[in-house]
Amino acid sequence: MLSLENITRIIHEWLNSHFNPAIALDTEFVLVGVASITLFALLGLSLVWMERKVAAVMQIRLGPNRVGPKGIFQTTADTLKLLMKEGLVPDGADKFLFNLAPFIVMIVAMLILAPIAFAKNFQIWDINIGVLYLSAISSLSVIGILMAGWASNSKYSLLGAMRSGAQIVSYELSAGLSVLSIVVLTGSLSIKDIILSQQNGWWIFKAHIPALISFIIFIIAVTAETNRAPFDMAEAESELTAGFHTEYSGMRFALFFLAEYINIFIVCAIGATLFFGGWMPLHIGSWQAFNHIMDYIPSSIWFLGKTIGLIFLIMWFRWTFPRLRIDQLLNLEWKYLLPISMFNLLLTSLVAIMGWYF
Amino acid sequence: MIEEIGRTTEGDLIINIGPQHPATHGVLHLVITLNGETIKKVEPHLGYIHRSIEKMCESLSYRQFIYVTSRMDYLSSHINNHACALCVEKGLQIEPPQRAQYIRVIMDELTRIASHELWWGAMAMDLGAFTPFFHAFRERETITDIMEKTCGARLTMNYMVPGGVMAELHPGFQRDVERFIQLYKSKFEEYSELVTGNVIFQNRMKSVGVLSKEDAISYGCSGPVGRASGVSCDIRKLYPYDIYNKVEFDEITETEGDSYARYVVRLKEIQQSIRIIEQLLGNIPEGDFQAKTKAVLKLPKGEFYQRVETARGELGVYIVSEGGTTPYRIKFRSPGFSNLSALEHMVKGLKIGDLIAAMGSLDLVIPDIDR
Amino acid sequence: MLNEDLKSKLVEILPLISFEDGGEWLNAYVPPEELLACVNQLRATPGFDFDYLFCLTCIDWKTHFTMVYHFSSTLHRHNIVIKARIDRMNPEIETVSHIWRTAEMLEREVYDLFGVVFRHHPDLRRLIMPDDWQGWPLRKDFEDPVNMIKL
Amino acid sequence: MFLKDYIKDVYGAVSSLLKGMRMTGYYFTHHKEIITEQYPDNRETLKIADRFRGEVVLLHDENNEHACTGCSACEIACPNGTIKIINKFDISPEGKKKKAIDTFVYHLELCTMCNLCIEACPTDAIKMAQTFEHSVYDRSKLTKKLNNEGSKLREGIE
Repeated sequence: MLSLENITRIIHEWLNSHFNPAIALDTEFVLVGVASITLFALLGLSLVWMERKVAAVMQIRLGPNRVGPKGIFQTTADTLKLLMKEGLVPDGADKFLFNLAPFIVMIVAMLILAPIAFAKNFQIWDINIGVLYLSAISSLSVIGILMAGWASNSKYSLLGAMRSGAQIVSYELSAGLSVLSIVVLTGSLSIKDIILSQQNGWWIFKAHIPALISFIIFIIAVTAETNRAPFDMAEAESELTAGFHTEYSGMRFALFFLAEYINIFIVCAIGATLFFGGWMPLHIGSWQAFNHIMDYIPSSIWFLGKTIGLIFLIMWFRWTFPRLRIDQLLNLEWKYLLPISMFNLLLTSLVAIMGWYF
Repeated sequence: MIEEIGRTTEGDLIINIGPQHPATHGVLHLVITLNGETIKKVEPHLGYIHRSIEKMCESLSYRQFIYVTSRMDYLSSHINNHACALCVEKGLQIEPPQRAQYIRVIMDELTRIASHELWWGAMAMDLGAFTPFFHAFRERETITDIMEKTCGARLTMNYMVPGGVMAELHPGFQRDVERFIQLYKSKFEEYSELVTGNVIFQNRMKSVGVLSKEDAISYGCSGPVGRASGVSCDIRKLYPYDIYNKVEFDEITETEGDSYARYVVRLKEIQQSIRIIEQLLGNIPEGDFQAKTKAVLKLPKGEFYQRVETARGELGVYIVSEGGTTPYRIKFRSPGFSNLSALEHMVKGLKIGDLIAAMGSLDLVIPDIDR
Repeated sequence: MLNEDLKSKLVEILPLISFEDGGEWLNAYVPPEELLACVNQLRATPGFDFDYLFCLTCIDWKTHFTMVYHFSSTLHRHNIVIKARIDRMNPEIETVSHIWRTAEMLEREVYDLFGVVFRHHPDLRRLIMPDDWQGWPLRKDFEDPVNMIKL
Repeated sequence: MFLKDYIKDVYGAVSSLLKGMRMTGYYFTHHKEIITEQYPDNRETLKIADRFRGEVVLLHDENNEHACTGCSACEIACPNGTIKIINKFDISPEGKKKKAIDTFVYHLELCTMCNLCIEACPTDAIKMAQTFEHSVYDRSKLTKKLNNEGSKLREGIE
C-alpha cells in the first residue's frame, strides 16, 4: 500500500544503499526542509482560501470565485501580488529588527512542526519530550511579534505588540495546563506514545468530562495564542488599524499573514493529536466490522481531517464573535480559565489514578 | 500637532485615530492622549469633508438647495430633505396635501430603519464581528430597492420638494414595503441571537461611555443618544410635523445612558418605525402628491426654523430670508455635531476598545458633522 | 409657558431686553455685554429652566453680526431665541460654554467661520479650517480666489 | 452561593455564544441564502428600476425629432450648471425667425441626478435614462451633446 510511511522508508533505504550514511542523512535533512517549506506554502495558501470561503458563506456572500475554479487560485494571485510589492521600511524604524521579525515568527512556526505526527510513523522528529518541546517553542513567537511592534517605530504597532505580549504570556498557562491533563492520563510526553495510547478510543471520549473541559480550555487558549478573533487584540483592526504589522507591506507582511495560518494549523494539529488521537482512526469498542472499514482510510487523511475540523471551528469563532476588550481578555484568563483548568487538572489526576476512564 | 505634544505630560502617548481609520467610518480625526491603554483626552479635529453646504445654499434657490442637504447626513437623506421642504413650506405658508404627508412620513421611517440597520452592522463591525454587517445589508438592500423604484436613487434621493413630493408612488410600493416588513420580522430574532444576546457584546457595551441625563442635555445630545440617557427629546412627539400627531408610536427612553442603552434604543426604534409604517401604509389617502406652487419660490422676509427627528437626532434648519429667491443665511443644526462633543466626556478613563464602542454607539456620520 | 407669559416675565427680570415680532418663538434682543447675565437668568430662574441650547449661530448682516441662540427647556418645553448684535469690525462676545457644554464646539465653529471671538472660551481654536487658514469663510465678503470653483 | 453564581455565569455565557454559532452555522450550511449578485456576468438579467436616475437624455423619435424648444428652464433649474443650452435661430420657409436649439450640452461629471431639470421641463423633452456604467478613461468624454446631429423640433410643440 502506498502510504506516507512507505514512501519515506523507500527513500531512506534507497539513499542509504547508494550513498554513505552521512551524505544520506544530509540529503534527508534537505529533503525534509524542502518538504516542510512546501507544506508551509501550500498550507498557507489553502487555509487563507478556506478562511475566505468560510467567512463568505457565513456572511451570505460567495467569496473568491474569479481566479480558477471556485477561486482556489485567488490566494496564489494575492501572494504573487504581495511578492511584487515594494517592502517599505518606515522612517526611524530599527531596520535590522524590522526585517528580522517576520522571519522569527516564521521560523518559530516551522520549528513546532518537528514533533507532529502527520501519519502513522511519519514524523520529522520523534522526541521523547514532544509536548514540552511544543509548549516551549510556541511561546517564542511572541518575541517576533514584540520585535515587529517595537522596531516599527509606530504607536499602533507598539500597542498591538504589548497587547499581544500580555495575552500570549497569560494564555500560555491555561494552554499548558490543559495539555498537561492529557499528559497525566497518558503518562508520557512523547507525541508518539500519546497517539498510541488512543488506540482503543480517543481521549476526548475515553476520559469524558475532564478531557472535554480541557479540550474547551485548550481551544480557547490557542485561539488567543494565535491572535485570532475574538482574541485578536494584537491586530484589532477597528482599534489599532492592523496592530503589530501596521507598518509592514509586501512580502514581509505576507510572512506574518502566512505564519498566522501556519500557527493555526499547528495548534489544531496539536489539539487533534492530544484529544482526537492524531492519525488514529475512529474505533468504537467491539464493532469489529466498523473498525475494519475505518482502518482502510489512510492515516494521513485521518490526521488532516481532524485538523481541518478544528481549524474550521476556530474560523467559525472568528466569524461569529465580537472582539473582547484587553482587560476582559485578561480577566477571562485569570478569573475563569486558569482556576477551571487547575481544578480540571486535579480532576484528571483523580480520574487517572482511580482508573475512571474507559 | 506640535502644541498638543507640548501640553501633555511625560509618559503620555498621543495617537491619531483617523482621518483614515477603520473605526471612524469616514474622515473623523480624533487625537487621543493615552496613558498606557487608558484614555486621558480625546480631541476631535473636523473639516476633512467640510463642503460648506451652508455657504453653497446661499447661492441656490429654494427648490435647488434641498438636494444638497441629502449629502449632509447621507444615511437619512430623506429626512434632511423633509426638514428643508418643511422649512420652506413654513415660510410660504402652504400645506402639502394629505397624500404627500403620508408618503413623506412613510419614507422618513423607511430611511430611519435603513439607517439604523446600517448602524447595527457597523456597530458590530467596530466590535470585531464582521458577519452582522452583511446580514444588516441584506435587509437594508430591500429598503434601498424600494427607494430606487419610487425615488429613482438609492441614497441621495431628492424626493421631497416644497409642497409635497416629487413623484407619485411606484405602483408596487405597498407590496414591496409589506414584503420588507415581513422579511424584517422573520429575521429579527437573528439580531438578538447574533449580537444582542452575545455575552462578549454585552460586556463590551454595558456601562461603557455612560452619559448622565444632565450631561446629555448640557451637551445638546439628541436622538437615540439623548433618549438612552433618559432625555425625552423625540421631535416627532414633542413638536409633531406632518402627520406624526396622528400616528401611534412610543418614544423609547432608557435610563442607563451607556452604549448598550443606545444600542437598545435604536433596535426598539426600528420596531416603532415599522409600527408607524404599518399604520399608514394601507391608509394613504387619494389625491395630489404635490401642492400647487409657483415656479419661482420667494420666501417672505423673516426667519424660519424647522426641527425634525433624523435617525441621528434633532436636525434644525434655520433659514434667514431677505425676501429673495435664495436664502440669506442658512444654518443646519446637525445632530452629530452635538453628539460628538459629548464623546470626550463619555470615554475619559476608559480603554481604547471602549472609545471605539462608545463612538460606534453615537452613530456618527462625518459629513453630517462637518457639513 | 406661552410666548406672552415668557415675554412679561422676561421684562421684569431683564429690563434691557427688547423684542422682535414674528416667528413662532419669542425673539429677544439683548445687548452683547448683558448676554451672560441674561442667559444665566434663563438657565437658573425657576420657571424658565432653559437647559437645552439646541442651536448657536451667527448671521452676517454686512453692517453687523447677530449672534443667535436657540434655547429650549426640557422641563417646560418652551423655546426662546436670544439674539445679540455685535460689532462687525471687532466681533467679541462672552462665551456660554460653561453653562451649556455643547456651546464649546458650536462657538469654536462660529469662531472658525465668522471670526467672532468668544471671551473666556476654554479652547478657542479653528475647528474646521486648517490652523493656518486666513480669513473667515462664512462672512459675506469672503473671497477665496484660489479655491473658488466657477462654472 | 458564590459558586452557584459563578457556574450560572459561565453557563449563560457559553449558551449565548453557542446561539451565535448556531446562527452562523445555519448560514454556513444553507447556501441558498447567499445574496451575492455577480454583477458584470448578470448584465442580461439585471433589472434596473424604471425610475432610476442614470443620466439625462433628450428623447428623439424615429423621425429624429425632439421636443426641446430651447427655453432653458432646465438650465435655470439645475443647481450645478450641468446643462448649457446654446440656441440658434432658424429661418422658417415663411421667412420668420424661429428659435431652436443648436447644442444641448450636458456635463455628466457635474450631474448629481437630482431630477430638477426633468421636473422643470415644460415639454417633457428630457428624461432620466437607466444607464449607470458611466466610467470612461477621459474626462472630456463626460461632456455630452444630447441632441442628435440634424435633429429638429417636433411639429406642434411651442
